Amino acid sequence: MGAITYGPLVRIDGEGAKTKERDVREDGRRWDELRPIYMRVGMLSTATGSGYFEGGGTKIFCAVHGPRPSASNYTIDGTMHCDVRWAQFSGREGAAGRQGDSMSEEERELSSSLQRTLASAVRLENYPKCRIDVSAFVLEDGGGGFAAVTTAASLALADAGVEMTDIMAGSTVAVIGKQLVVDPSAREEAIADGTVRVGFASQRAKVTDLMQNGEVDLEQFREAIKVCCTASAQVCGLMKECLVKKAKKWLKKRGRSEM
Amino acid sequence: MSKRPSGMELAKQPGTIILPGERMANIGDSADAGQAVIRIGSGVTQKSSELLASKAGYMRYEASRNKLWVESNQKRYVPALEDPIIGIVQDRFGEEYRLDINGSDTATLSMLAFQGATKKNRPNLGAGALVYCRVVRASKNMEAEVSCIEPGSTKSWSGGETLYGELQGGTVVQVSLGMARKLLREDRVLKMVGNVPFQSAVGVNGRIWIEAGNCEHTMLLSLALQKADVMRADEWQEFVKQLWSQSKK
Amino acid sequence: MAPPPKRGRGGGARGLEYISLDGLRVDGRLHTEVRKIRCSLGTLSRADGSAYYEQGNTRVLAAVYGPREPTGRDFEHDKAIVKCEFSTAMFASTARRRTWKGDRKSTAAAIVVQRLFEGVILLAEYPRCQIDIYVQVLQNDGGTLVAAVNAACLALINAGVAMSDYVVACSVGYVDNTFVADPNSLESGSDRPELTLAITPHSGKICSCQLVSKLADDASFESAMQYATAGAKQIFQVLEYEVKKYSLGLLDSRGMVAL
Amino acid sequence: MKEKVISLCEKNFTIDCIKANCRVDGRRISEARKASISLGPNWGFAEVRYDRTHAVASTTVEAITPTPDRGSEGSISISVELSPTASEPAARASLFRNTGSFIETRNCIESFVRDSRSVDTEALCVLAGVKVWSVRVDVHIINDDGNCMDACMLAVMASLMHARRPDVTVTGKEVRIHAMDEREPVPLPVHHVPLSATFGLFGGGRPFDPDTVVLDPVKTEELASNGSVSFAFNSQGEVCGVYKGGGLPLHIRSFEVCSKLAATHAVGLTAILKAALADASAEHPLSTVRPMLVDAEPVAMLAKKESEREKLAAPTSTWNATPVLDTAPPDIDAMETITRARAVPKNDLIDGVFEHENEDDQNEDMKDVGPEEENKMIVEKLIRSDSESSTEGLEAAIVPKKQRKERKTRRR
Amino acid sequence: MQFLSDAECEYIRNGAKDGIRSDGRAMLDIRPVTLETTVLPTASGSARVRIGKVTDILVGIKPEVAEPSQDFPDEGIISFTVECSSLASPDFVGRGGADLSAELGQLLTRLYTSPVTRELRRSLSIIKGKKCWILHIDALVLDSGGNLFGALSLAVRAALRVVILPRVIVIPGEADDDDEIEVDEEEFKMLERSRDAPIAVTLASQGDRGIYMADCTSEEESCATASITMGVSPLGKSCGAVSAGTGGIDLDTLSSMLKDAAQLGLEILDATDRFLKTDIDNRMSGAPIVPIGFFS
Repeated sequence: MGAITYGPLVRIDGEGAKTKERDVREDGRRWDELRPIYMRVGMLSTATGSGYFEGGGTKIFCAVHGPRPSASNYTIDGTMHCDVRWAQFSGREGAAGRQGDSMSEEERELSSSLQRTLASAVRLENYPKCRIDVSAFVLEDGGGGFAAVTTAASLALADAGVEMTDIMAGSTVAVIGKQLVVDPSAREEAIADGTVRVGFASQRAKVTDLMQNGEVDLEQFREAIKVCCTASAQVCGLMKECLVKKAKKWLKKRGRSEM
Repeated sequence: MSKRPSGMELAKQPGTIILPGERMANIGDSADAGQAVIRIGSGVTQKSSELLASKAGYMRYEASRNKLWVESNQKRYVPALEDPIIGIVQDRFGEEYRLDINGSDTATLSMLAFQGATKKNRPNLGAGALVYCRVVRASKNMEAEVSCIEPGSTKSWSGGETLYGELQGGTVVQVSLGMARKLLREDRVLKMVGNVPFQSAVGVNGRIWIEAGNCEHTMLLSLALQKADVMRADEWQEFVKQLWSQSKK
Repeated sequence: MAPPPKRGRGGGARGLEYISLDGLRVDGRLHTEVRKIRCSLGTLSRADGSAYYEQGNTRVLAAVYGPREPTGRDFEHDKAIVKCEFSTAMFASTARRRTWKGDRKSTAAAIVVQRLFEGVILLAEYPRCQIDIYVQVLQNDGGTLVAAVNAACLALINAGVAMSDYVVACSVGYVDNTFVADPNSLESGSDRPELTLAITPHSGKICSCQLVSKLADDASFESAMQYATAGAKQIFQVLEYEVKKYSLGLLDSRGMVAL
Repeated sequence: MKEKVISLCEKNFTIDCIKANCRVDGRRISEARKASISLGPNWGFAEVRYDRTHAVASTTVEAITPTPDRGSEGSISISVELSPTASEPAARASLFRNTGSFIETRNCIESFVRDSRSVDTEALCVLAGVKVWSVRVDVHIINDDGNCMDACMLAVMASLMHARRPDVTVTGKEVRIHAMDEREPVPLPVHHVPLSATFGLFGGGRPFDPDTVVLDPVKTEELASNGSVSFAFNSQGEVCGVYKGGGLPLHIRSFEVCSKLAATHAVGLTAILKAALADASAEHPLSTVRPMLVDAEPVAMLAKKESEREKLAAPTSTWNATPVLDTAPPDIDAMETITRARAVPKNDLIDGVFEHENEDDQNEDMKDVGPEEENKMIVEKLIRSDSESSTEGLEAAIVPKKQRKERKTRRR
Repeated sequence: MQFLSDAECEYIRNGAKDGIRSDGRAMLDIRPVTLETTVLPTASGSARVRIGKVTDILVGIKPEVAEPSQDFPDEGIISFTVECSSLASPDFVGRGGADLSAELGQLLTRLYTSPVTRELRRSLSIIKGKKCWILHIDALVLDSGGNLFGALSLAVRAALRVVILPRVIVIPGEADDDDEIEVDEEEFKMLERSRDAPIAVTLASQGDRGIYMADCTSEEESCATASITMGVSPLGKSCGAVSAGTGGIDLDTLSSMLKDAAQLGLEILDATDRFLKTDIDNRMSGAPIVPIGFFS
């Protein structure tokens, strides 16, 4: 089982010559600092692949089932179905009052957004007549929930051995006044004028998913996307490390220490 | 209990009504040499040395072929080899017609399975056409296959004299399977149905085709046949008699 | 800026005089007169045939897709099948009401339209085909079924589907002990008899007929039928003129009129 | 959902038969199957058979608090269910039962019963804004051998007529509902009884082909036909609803013919219903209430046989929400001749076939006349046959078995 | 989605590389737009937008007095319902259009919950925390020939510009909570702040670096690999953006796309505002307006 913990802080870059006092956030981070991240893969035994992501107050499980034969109609390419849900106790508004199994509008939108992001990297053409189910469950949402879902799902897909052209990570930047805040906490998200969320494919350096809420200046918007990409690239690095660690462990178990 | 030379001991008299789960016969010690083969038909299952009924109906035994079966009056047809049946063309798929045979599944009829049919000279059946045919392949895992070729006959389909083939005109009556078999076995019933000349074809899948030349007679015949299924024999005879006596001819 | 025309139901329309002393109805029509009709063919770009139809304040768009390959399994091998959907826009009447495509009234209307055209379209010409008729009510001022039938007929003509005849519908209401042709929403109430009739104008036969609530006897039923037939014939004149004009326009644009 | 398969032979045969004015089950084209109704033992339970078509209906009445916008009106709802036992496609599609023709039937029944105001919803009000009665009729089609529409309609009306609601006492703002065994239950306020007649349409489909309409089609005829048209009439001759969804375009004359036929048919059905009701109330163990009987106002053309029908008709009672106890008791002599309408044995078809055989000579020349004259003839015949045969048919349905046998022998 | 063969896609892509589109437009040109306001007598405000005679959207607004949400007591509510009529495509039959409808509705909600329109929402408040206007904005997609987002947001904005609300008189009650309101059906006012309303601009890329096009036809949409839809406020700010498609866009292209989208959005806003101004003036002065409606 591969797990990786990074903490307490991951720096994005060191170039900012900002004064220390102004840079400090509620939780003591600088504006451009990510929260400590803990990642783990393969902890769910029933799923083909699984990933767990924890960062700040955000905790997410993601499981991948498949590829398995598609029950419904015939498709040339494989199909992917994503299902993102917030736990009722996750602390996110709207999730608590939900009844039954029906998804909220937001969950539905995020599910299709996740599907788009992942489908850009998964080689569905190699899985004809198959379907891959990705289900993510947000245990706790302390801000940046959806970006983290992308990361966890990507980990789970890699763990399941699904062919992918890239590894994707998501990250969020909030715009508070004139300031760009990386990986905002739930409180920061609430007071932000606008948020920018990016899904980023690190190898191809492409933005696979973009979502902006609230109101953002054009220049800020463009800057925010860049910052998001940098942050995502860092998370991607950690993901790779986590996966390699797991692979090594697995090889060791079989008595092959080297590839 | 009579001991039969067949190596089988019947638990009940043939012809009695038997219910599912009842013991029909005991198979004797299989070690006995020179035993005849016991043929079991529909509605009979074997449990070690016992033969049990799995259907409700009359117990039948045919001593000449050492065959044991339950004759029941079900309405749904299960294809069995060599059964003459009447199918309705539903559709055509490539070189095959798909027939509704009043069974759980459809049956296929090759377009060339008519006597003397060739690629160029073969009947063209539309949807809804009635076909008299026989079952040539029946398996519980596959669609049944039927054919209109009568073994040993040399007539061509185009002459219109073959036994099997498309049925034109007239109408079709749906009766129970038991009734259909009875009609096939003893044609005295059909003789009793009416005093007008008519043609008929009996499919063991419960479809009986009749054609009496004019539609009033056909109608009366079809009524009589339908009622035959639900009336007692004497009641029915009375009914038929009335039917025809009240008719104009 | 002028306020939108207001049309309240006048306190249940109990105390309302439906027919004035000089024999005119609330909107100034004679009792045999239908509302003003405007229509045009080929309004939509993607449909194989489409028509816009306006009868007074009732406005309807109809589209025909087909004959096309069947979408479901329920096709017939010797003839085409007709499918119909009837939906009402949410802003169609003064009171905002959430309507679904599948609600009871819409399904009933859809079935009437479907059955009606099954009898008129030469289905045997199009084996293994499906013809879809979609009707969208934009504004509802009474007589939506009538408008739907007339619009669908125009759309079918526009799509070039073979029909044995035109179909023209007209309804008849019963207010103040008089029959009135083509009642508007004010004149047709749930507690008053209303007859909706669709005829084939050339042969004068009745394709479809619905009577709700009760009429005194046979004779009044027959006279209601006469009112409806007369109304339908008025409407037919307009439709025929429009179709001819449209066809002439087509021929003209292909340079065939000059030849 | 696909309908039952019907072969071309059957279809052509059905059509040929109709052309020859003898139908697949021996009826003439303007002859309906005999309806039999059995009611009870529970209030509001009705079972209707049209030969092999079989429908049951039950009515439940419940006191509810009304919605604010309709505080002084009760409600009536009708639900029609196609039981999976009804036919093979119904069983196959028991989860997906919203087939076109079924929805049509359902909408149609609802429109006929509700829009014609046959049940007075205002009279279902106990106390405005506090309590109203909610009436719900459930109809199940048990076996479908064609013309479910009429069978259901008859079942609904029979059920509504037979249904009772608990009695209530209103003191000030308080409503007390008495249990059924505490006080005599009260019939529902049924204003009039719309009953439908459905016709199968046959014809070439070309614009100038003559139409042939067939009353009360069986399943084979339904499958071979080109659409249908339903008329609802009450016994007073009022039109309570017409529904023709589409199908074969009909000539306006045929329409008129149908509507006349339907009007007389409704009178005949009403009489059967009435007899069944009288019978059921007489039998009901809890009932001391006199039966609620339909007042079958004769339509003009039936005037001839007025005297005969009077013998069958029980005395008029007024329709209102509470039972009228002070009107005269029913005519006992008349009641005795009425037995349960249910007792129609299987072979009563013989009656169906031959009852009108004697008239056939008169109908011989039918085939040769043009459509319009034919229609006229049908009407004339109808008027005639109604005065003779339909009452006779009616009698046949309600005369006890023993008597019938006598009649049969007599006829022979 | 229209189904396109590979050859057709290739044709569109190659054209795009040379800056040419199949209908002769340049990459950032938009098709002619027909805008008509106050088309529905049954709605308080309505608009119909057609793009190039193929995309057709009808929007009607109905106001209603309601209670404001607890989170924003001083704001009115704008609620959207988008319905894809089956007229536009047989795929929308039954629940078939539900996904697209939801997507379109979400975009509108995103656009109109951003702080850009906060003033507009505040102007819908009647009594803080007690009563406010709720605007039911119902949109109907009659015909879809590409660029639904753009057309829809334009139609909604135009309808909001012309919507009229009856004047509301607040009758002060004895206590603070007892204030009652009376709707004056004679006097109407327009929504001044509706000029803040944003529109959406969609740019689609066919997968080539630096190449993207505005106002796609449905053919172009079906061979686009990725697209960005951005809400542009009249001040040039971004107020909600989403991406679509699975292709992914590289950073430089994305950056220049956003810039162009904002600029294009401002141009469209400017043009429509000029039109709407004359349109409203004409209506106010009672000048005859030639309906273009379904008879143009």
